[in-house]
Amino acid sequence: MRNPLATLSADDRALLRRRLRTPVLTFLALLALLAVNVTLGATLPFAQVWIVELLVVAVMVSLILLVSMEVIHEPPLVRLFSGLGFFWVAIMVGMTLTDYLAR
Amino acid sequence: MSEGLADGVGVARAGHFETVGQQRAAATLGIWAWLITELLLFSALFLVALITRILHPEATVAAAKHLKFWIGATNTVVLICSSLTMSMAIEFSRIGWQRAMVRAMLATAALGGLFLVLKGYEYYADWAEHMMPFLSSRPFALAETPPARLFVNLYYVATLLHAVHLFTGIALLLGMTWLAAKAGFLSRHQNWIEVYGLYWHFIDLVWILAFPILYVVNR
Amino acid sequence: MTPNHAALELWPAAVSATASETDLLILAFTVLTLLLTVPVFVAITYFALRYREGSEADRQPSGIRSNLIEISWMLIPFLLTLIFFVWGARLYITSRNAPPDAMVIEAIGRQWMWKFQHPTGQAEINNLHLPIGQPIRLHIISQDVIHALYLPAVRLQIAALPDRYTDLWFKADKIGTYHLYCSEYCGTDHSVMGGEVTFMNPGDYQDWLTHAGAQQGKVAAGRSLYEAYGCAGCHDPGSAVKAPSLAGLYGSPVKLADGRTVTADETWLREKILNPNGDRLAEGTKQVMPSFAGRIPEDELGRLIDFLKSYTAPASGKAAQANP
Amino acid sequence: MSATGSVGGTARREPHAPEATLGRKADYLHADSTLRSWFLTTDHKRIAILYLTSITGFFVIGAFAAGVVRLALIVPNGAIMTNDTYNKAFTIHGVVMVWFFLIPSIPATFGNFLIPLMIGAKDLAFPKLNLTSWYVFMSGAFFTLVSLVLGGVDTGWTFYAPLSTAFSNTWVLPALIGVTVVGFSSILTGLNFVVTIHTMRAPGMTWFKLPIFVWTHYATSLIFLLATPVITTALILLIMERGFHIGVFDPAYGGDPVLFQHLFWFYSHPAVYIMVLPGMGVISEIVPAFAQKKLFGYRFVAYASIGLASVTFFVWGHHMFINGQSDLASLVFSALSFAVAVPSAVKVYNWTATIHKGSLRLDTPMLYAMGYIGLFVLGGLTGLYLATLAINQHIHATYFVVAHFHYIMVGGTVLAFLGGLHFWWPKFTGRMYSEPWGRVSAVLIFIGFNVTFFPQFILGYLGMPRRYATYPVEFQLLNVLSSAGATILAAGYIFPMLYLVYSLWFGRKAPANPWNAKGLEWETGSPPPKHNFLSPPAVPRIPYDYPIQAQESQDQHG
Repeated sequence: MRNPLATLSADDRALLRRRLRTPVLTFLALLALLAVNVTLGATLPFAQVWIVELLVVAVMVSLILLVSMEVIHEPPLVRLFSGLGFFWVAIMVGMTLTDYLAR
Repeated sequence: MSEGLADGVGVARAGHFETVGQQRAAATLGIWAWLITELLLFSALFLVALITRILHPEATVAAAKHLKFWIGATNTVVLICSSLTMSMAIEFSRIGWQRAMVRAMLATAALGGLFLVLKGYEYYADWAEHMMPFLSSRPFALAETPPARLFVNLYYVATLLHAVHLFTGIALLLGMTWLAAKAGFLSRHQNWIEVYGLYWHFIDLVWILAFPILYVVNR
Repeated sequence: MTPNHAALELWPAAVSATASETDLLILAFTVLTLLLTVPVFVAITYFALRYREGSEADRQPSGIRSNLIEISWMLIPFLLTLIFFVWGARLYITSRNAPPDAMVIEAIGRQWMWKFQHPTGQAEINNLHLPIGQPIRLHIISQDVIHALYLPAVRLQIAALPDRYTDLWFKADKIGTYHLYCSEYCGTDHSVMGGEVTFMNPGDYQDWLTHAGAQQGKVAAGRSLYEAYGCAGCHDPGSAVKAPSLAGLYGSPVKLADGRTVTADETWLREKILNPNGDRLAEGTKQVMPSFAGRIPEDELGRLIDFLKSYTAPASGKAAQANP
Repeated sequence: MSATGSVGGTARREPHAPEATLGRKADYLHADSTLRSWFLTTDHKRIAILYLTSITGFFVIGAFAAGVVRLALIVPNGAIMTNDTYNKAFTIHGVVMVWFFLIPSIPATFGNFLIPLMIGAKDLAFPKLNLTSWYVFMSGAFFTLVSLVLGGVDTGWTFYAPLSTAFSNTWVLPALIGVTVVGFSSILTGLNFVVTIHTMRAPGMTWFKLPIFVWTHYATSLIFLLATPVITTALILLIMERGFHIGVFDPAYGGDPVLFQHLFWFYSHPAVYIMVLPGMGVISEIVPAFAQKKLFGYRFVAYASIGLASVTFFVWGHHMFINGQSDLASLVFSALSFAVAVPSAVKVYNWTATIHKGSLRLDTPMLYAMGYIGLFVLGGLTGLYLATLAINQHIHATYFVVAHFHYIMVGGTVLAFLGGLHFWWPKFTGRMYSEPWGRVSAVLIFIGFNVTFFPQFILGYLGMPRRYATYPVEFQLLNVLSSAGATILAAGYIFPMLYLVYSLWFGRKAPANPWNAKGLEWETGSPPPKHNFLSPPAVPRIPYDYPIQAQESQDQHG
């Protein structure tokens, strides 16, 4: 099979670069963040490290939602929907914890 | 999306819609509504993990230490790669590069398959380590801390449910790739790729959540 | 209705101060309910008659600002009911915090019986005898599924959980015998899982502990053996094996496979436990019971037979003799 | 997706409704009559009829089980049937009525049929998904029926662990699978409605021109989407625990069965509003139509629907006050439960105010609506008794609870269902039912219902626990009364089945708008043509544009 890039014109290469810049950058950012978490998980540098780990996860999740899933480019309704589920998870977890943390 | 679609790329209107814009908006909203339900489905399991951790911290940590951390991490990398190839497929579909799109989709499916293979190997390793408490024929490695099996069981339910989603996703993706390789697909059903891409990214997102919740924070 | 049926009471007996206050709360809430519902019922009926199609009625808009009305009928009923939240919550908190000097009764729920153990060691099954004028704390757990102990006379109930203890406390101030129920659905004989709670004067309670309680204790010990040796697994109603029920068996005639009839006395019961598949077999059942010869010590055998002697058919549908 | 996405290449851009020429006589019922055209239809109206037929079947099964329960309770000592039979009867009654009748009842039938008509669309956004949801529903029903045929289930519809996972010897697994599967059908229906209401409204049909029926269905659909997945997970965990010993609730290993109850009620409390809200929508259509008057406080009623759907997610713990939940949780859940009173009061008082100075016709649908308002008020307020902590400690799990939720479910949802069925029957079938018979049954059902369930409030207060196969003799009088009421109620249910079916062939042909009602569904034929409207419907100036309009303040133009 031929190298697909070899047949591309200069215009196409520019187009490709423009189109793939965001996905590739996101990809690299996600890998970097994962590396942070894996390092923290493997070394356990201090007791409350899980807080940092969860913060890193929150950043990864927002990155996927906003950039990979293109929520920032969507109309307000879709943005609302993308956040709605998380809000409801917060209700479920929060209200359940009023039981478990107070037993 | 930041840029419009190339010429000859678009969506054929179905009879009950008034405009193509309406049809695209409906499809996008529909998949987001579905993703909300997926999020809540998995979050209920994450909630159970949290409560198990609160009720039995030591046993949960003991069980989590037995999970195959490095396989989990590798699998996360695999899924992040598949997210990239899926994003590429979407971009190719928008600029009308059908062949590149099909290849990116096949790569995505292959990465998904790799994830499942690694997951299968992980289950095998769990089996070898006597980490399957539900098998009456193999005594549980952590039998002296009974609550450990709660977390281990939850790990199986959560990862199996995710694997089922991934398996379904791969099957759908392959079916769609077969259709997408035909001439004229991009002029009629370009938004299928976009809609499917959202699903794939979301399965990825669920794993991005599941990996730390199961493997990392309880270590 | 047959004449010996207990009469229907329209207000259940309340034997503690908390129970009486709960009644008051319910009555007050009922007054509020009437205040809120009767106007609606009357209005609907009146409007339906007054404004029927074709009737001569003024249908001119009244011109009242509707936002004001809306907000008033949103908030007024809500604020009124909030009074009841506060009242109910206060009462609830009282009923959740037992005084430290409460007498502790251990309660164990299992499918389908309650076992109560008094601080002095006496135990009883399904029924409970308690002194009045003293705080009582029931310390409750379940051996299998979730049950709930419900004592209507003190207006309280609480789940019996399989994994941790729950508490129920009250201070009765009236003597009498009242119902005791399981109120969390727990399987086949859920409705039979209960008995009576008897509140007694402290002196009578001491008396009961030394006489009937001790006897009850022996029976309860036999019942534990009945469970421990697995008799219940086959002989209790609802078991998969469908072995004959032993309730009420003692002293009754038993038809044997060879046509004879014997009375189920101590000797026969003893023989059937030790050597179930020997002679004098009962009619109509398969001989699948294992022999207990050499597996059950003589003193335990005696207690088991004592239990069988006192074991009567479950008291379903039996009325509690309310005794105010 | 931005608007630029819509300029895509080969989209066909025909003018509106070219199908109108395909044959004006062919309404959706007669367009095609093969079996295949029914079972593979993607027409929302036909799917609604498929649902209507199937849920009627389940209603009959559930009602039969209820009859068995009421029969058993005529005597206190359980002489009529064994405890196991009784337990299975009430479990079947609960499972079938909740999951196979009440939850799909109004949304999957009336909602399916009417939402596209009311918003002026040709169909739901995803017609194939709509058909899929019916097949998913039927496969869930299949599993549940399998469990019933094999010997039944005895866990109660709540499936509490560990009774359901480890102790029950009945066919729990197929029932669990059936209920899990049926949840997906709810999700698909809800998803379809949400997307349809957002994207398929006719030009000019703004949110505040939508009938309240559409608003309540929107709220219901949000609950479908946000609550149902959680019970799916909870049930999957039960299935794994019972079927494969992969359990997380098992107390033998330190698991907490109360956690199952949290997940269960996170869905099942909002599910109450899945059953109630669509009924409120139906009543909000019937009352203005039969008073010939604009709905009072339209915007408040609309917002109250969304309010109810949101508040309902914060109160589930009031089902668990005595179940070992922490005192803090009980206090929080109790306090929040009182907030439900606000939007409920908005609804009830606005309906009452709508009747005020109207021009009333007391036809069958209106009789049901008036019955609904009265019974719903009682059911709702008795719910506040149960939300009051100290009262709950006494009447939790007694017949008071049974009476309370039957006032909501039967007095509310079933009456609204029957009211709506009569109201839109001409639209569904093109035939008029017999009005005298309709009124007789409505009155019969109202009386039968109250005789059946009012005594249960007293029984509960006297302390009779629910789910009891045998009970103390002093409760017999009230139980016999209740069973007697159930026979009246049964008669009230049988009449409509007979005269409605009769009307299919012998009923008078219905005009397009027999009630002189407002709303786009009345602008098209009875029954509607295959693609709903022959010409694009004119969206009205305001919703509920009835002759009599209460003068409302300026900011209340809606």
